[in-house]
Amino acid sequence: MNAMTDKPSSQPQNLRTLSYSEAIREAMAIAMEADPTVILMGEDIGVYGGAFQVTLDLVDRFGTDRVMDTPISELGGAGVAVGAALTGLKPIFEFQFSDFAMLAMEQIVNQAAKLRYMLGGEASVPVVFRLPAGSGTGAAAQHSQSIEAWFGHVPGLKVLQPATPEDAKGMLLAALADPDPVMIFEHKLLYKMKGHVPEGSYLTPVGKALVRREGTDVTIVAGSIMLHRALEAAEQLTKDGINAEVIDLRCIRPIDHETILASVRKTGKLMVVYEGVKAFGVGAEISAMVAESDAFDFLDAPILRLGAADAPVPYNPDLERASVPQVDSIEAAARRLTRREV
Amino acid sequence: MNAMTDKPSSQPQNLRTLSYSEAIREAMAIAMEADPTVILMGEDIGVYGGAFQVTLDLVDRFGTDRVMDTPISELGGAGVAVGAALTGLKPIFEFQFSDFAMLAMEQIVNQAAKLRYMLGGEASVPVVFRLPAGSGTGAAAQHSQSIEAWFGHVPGLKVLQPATPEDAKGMLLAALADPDPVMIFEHKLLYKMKGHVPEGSYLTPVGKALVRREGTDVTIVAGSIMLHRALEAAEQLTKDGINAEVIDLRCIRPIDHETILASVRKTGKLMVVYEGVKAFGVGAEISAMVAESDAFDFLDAPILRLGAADAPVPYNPDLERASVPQVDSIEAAARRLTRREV
Amino acid sequence: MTQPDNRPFAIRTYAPDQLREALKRMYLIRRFEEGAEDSYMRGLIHGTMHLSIGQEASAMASCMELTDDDKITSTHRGHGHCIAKGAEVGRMFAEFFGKETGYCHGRGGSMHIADVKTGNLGANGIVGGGLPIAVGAALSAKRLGKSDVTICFFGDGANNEGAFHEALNMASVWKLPVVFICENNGYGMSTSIARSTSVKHIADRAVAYSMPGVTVDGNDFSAVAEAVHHAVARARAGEGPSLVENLTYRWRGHSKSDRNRYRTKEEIEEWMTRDPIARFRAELIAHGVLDEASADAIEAAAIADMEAGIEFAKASPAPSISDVTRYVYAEN
Amino acid sequence: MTQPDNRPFAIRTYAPDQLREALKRMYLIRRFEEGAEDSYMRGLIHGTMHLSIGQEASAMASCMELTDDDKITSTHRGHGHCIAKGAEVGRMFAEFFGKETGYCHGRGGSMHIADVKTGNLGANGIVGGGLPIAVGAALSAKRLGKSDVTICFFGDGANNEGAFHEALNMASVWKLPVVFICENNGYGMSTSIARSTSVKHIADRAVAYSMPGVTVDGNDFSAVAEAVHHAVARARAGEGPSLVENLTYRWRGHSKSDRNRYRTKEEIEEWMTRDPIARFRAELIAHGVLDEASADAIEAAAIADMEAGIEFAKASPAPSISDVTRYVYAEN
Ligand SMILES: Cc1ncc(C[n+]2csc(CCOP(=O)(O)OP(=O)(O)O)c2C)c(N)n1
Ligand SMILES: Cc1ncc(C[n+]2csc(CCOP(=O)(O)OP(=O)(O)O)c2C)c(N)n1
Ligand SMILES: [Mg+2]
Ligand SMILES: [Mg+2]
Repeated sequence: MNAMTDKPSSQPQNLRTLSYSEAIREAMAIAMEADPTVILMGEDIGVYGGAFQVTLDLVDRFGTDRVMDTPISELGGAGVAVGAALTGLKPIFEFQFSDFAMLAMEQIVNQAAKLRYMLGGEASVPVVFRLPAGSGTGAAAQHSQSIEAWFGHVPGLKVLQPATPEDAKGMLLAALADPDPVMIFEHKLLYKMKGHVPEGSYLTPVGKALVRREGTDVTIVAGSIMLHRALEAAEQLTKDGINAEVIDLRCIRPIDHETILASVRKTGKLMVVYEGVKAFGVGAEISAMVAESDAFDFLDAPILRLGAADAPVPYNPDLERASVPQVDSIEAAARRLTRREV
Repeated sequence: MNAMTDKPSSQPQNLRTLSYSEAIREAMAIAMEADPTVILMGEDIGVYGGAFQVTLDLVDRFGTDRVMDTPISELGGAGVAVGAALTGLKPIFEFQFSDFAMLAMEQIVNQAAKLRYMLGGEASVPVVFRLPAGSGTGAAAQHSQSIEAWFGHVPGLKVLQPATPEDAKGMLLAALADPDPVMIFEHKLLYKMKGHVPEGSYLTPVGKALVRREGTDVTIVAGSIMLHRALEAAEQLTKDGINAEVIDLRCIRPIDHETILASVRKTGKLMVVYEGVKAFGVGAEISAMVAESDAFDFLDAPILRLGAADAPVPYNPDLERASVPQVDSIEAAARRLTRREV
Repeated sequence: MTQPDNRPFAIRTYAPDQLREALKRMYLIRRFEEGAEDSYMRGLIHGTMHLSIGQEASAMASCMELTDDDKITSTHRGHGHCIAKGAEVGRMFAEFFGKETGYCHGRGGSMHIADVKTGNLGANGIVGGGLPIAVGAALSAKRLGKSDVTICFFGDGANNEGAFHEALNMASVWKLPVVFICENNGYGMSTSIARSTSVKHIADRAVAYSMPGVTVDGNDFSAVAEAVHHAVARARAGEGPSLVENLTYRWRGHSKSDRNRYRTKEEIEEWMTRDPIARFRAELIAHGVLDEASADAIEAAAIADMEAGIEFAKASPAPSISDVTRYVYAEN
Repeated sequence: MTQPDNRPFAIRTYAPDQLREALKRMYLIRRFEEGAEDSYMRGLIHGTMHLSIGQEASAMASCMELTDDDKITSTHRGHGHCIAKGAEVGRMFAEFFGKETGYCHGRGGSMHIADVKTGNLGANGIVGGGLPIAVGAALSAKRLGKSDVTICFFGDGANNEGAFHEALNMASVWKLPVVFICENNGYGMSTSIARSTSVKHIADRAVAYSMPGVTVDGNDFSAVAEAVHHAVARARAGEGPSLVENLTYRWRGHSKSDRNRYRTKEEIEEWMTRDPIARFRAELIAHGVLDEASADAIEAAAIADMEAGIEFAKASPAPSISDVTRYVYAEN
């Protein structure tokens, strides 16, 4: 993990590092210790530890009543979590892959997201959905998607995507503290990445982006694994004297307009990097948000989006790699943009 | 229906008018007469005629083997349509409300949209999904959504939204002629609108937007019912000497870049009007597409998006009306934009 | 030796006061539906609505042993459940009229009517949507160590949704305190059971979830009450879920758009002779719980409540348009 | 009077050539899985894979009476089905190696392997995803007036998906020519039937769809063949769907990430003594269809095919990166 990612922590200097998945697990354990109403639900999250081993050993600590293996029933399972959240529990529901949330869109979007509103504020659905997302594992079209943009379109939800172990922990704790449904998209390739993680409980603010690298020439907004690729590309760009500002998006709903707009006003150039399909993706919203703001007048180049190819994620590893933004493609795009060759 | 909407028809002058739902029904009947592999599936599409009476009487003409009432099983029903399409039939599957497609996202997105690709071109899924969409009927949050933008994010699909009876017929016939899965979002409030519909079979080109009203001062892109509101607003704007160009988007995937960019190059101002939630909606993609194109340099004002309020669709009729763009709000926004008061 | 008590279950089980209150609420459901229908005709309500006239025994008898801590999940045809669970018709009408005083502050309307305080987690616009939610509520009760039960109402049409299968399976595997009540009125919209469902009785599906399944005459108050009584007792005792199927009929069309092309006049009329309210009333009179005059008084009181409810609703303020995004998220 | 034929169903039903071919394909499945595993270990394959070692009889015996016009839908654990239905292992390996010569031109990999020409509509990465698709294929056969049947493979874990319920219900209501074959290997990933499923046997759920349901020893070739024979005959005769449950076991972990914390070594070893291939081979020899030498020759031939397949795959070209968006839409 890029050292820069630790910079924003305001915690006292502490050398403790954890992996992204360990950080998530620690957040769950802290929450479960502190609050008996927190339960975990999901497929094979017990003895198996979850498909990505994120919940490993938690069942030994908290028992099968609080770490519940569900049948392979995503719609029903998510619905049980919604019903439980409505009536006093705080469930953390793990989808084994974010792709399988498609089976539960009904409960997430028609029920969880809307219940407070439909009931005129008389109900609260404090459920947290965890969703391992993204490509790069050779798992092909149905196990590699990045569908987080869909949920950006859904009022009532909050949608987070931690890029660092520190945020992975702090966002999960923040999600649990939130009275409304929260979706957390975790990137599979980040699970093993290590980074500084403060001890104890702390909340990463929901709805706040973070400037991970300051720069003057171009603003690159990226979240999740793309943050790391963007930071690496930014390092490369310095060789050509290009000084990129890199913003960790962190939160897809709500989007932190202010942080992004302030940066664009400074650099005059914007590029959004994301792993979802380019069309109708996260980049579309950010680009449009900037293009309709007063920062429009500060733009001196088109707004560039770098997203996935217009295809399902392919199995062949070279095709798979080619289908989503990589360090080199980010770097090349930033170069084109700063030279206005777009 | 605004007379302007008939202008683009290149059919010989013919006074025959049909309602939007009659036009759809006529398309189905023509296709079923011509091709015995075309079948209809959906909840209560038989004797009931469908929730919006679109399939009325077709079961009398074609029998229950070809006009199949399905159980209330959206996931399974859509999956049966996918499997049938894979093996020689051409099913037209009606979701009773587009909201219920959330139960079938798995089959639409993981299966129908991806099968050709996952199978390396060895399979074809010529299924058509019809989805009544939109608000304005007092049916509240779970029966009034406009979720078409989600499907714009899905490679493998084509996504249409007819605004006129002529297009409703021609798009359905085009969808049936297409070897890939096509989703057609029909607006409930348009079903009863009448307009000129050519006789016989004709195909509305997929992926082509249409300038429904020429103008010089601002480009308004709108589809489905918003087209009619935008055209009405455009008429109002002439009183102030503002001459709006109104483009009927027609197709959400693929989006017709050329028609929109050409207009923006001419007017220098762009506004996108749509019924879905503003954030991550159709307007985001169009705005971003323009902002990253060479038309960027022709823009002399921010790009404005007018979408739904950031809320589920409310029940109370005044709130409901206030939650989506109306003629007056479109007009006001266009006025602000042309005066650069955004 | 005492004589066996051969009176109907409800008569021998519930106090006269409870029985009279049940009759009152059944009348209230009927009058409420008629009032709603009438208001709709007169343009006071927009949208659509699904009336439960003819199904009053199923709603009321199922709720006899529930407290406000017990939960129900309801359906698009949910007015009856809401009243049976204890809601006030004034706030219900206010909701239909889209008023700020309505149960959902005018945001939900008929299809989302709820009264969380009396344990009604809400009607649902999505067929089958309430099934997993009910299981979740039962899970809460179990985990939180409460003896509350959840009653999950759903229709015969809903039983073909995947959510039905997933919900019943989980409830059974986890032995949760939930009672699934299928209100089988013979049709999902226009589609009869025979054309949609691969079993004759929905309760036949209970074996697939290793839970008791029973089919009762849903227009017989006492039959429903007895079946649900056993199911609720089983749930409270920690023995797990049950499936109860109430055979009933809706007198009205599916919703306001129904042109009734799928059932005959004869069928409807035949079912109208099995009016669950008239039957219950007669039963109460036969067993001396009531006389005709007091039954009439109860009916009159229901009408008065209904009328007062409509007046309350009419006089209530509408939400402010500037509040269109209020209640999307918690306010802090 | 003729003597009753007491030989196992398969022996008395199929010609010796067919039986030898079946044994060959079972060996091929086993060797293919081992070859795939080995290639994975050596870094030739990326992604994950789900091996069906131990389940060969279920795959092969289920496909005995299918032609290329008959269809199957398969699962994430689909290599065996693919081979049983007639695919070539060379093109299968090529797919795993992500090559242009693979069945999916390198786009699909293990989880999407298909061979539409031999009637395999594809493995599926979504548990339960193939169930409604199979029903759709059966609908096509019926509407197009063909006598083709569709066999739908799925796992015990999949039977708790809503898609299972919806698919079986529709197949039954419409009397479609589809055979649902549950390969019950005791676990959905780490979760045993007892912890996930409210019935002991998946076939117990057949009554909820008014279709025949039968549970057989899935490691007994003949038992599977007989059950599926009757189900296929029923389907071809237009009498509707059936559910067949093959009790079997996977010898390997769920996938490459499995640390096997949910089942014991003893259990695995016990099941390995019930090797379906060894049993079938012994049966064929016992009934004079084969001798040891010809059985060895068949096994050797399977190994040779497997090795040739790997060589073919290795030597095949990869897709061009510029083709990343090819096959998203039809080319015209
Ligand atoms: C998921 C979903 N599919 C379809 C509908 C449309 N719809 C509303 S009610 C209904 C019929 C429901 O039948 P049943 O469950 O028997 O309840 P009943 O109306 O008979 O009370 C249908 C198809 C819906 N609201 N939700
Ligand atoms: C919808 C969905 N949920 C979860 C998964 C992850 N997953 C893949 S295989 C599997 C277990 C399936 O069990 P079973 O159906 O019994 O098949 P088996 O693996 O035993 O052959 C799971 C949970 C998935 N691929 N799709
Ligand atoms: Mg019904
Ligand atoms: Mg299994």
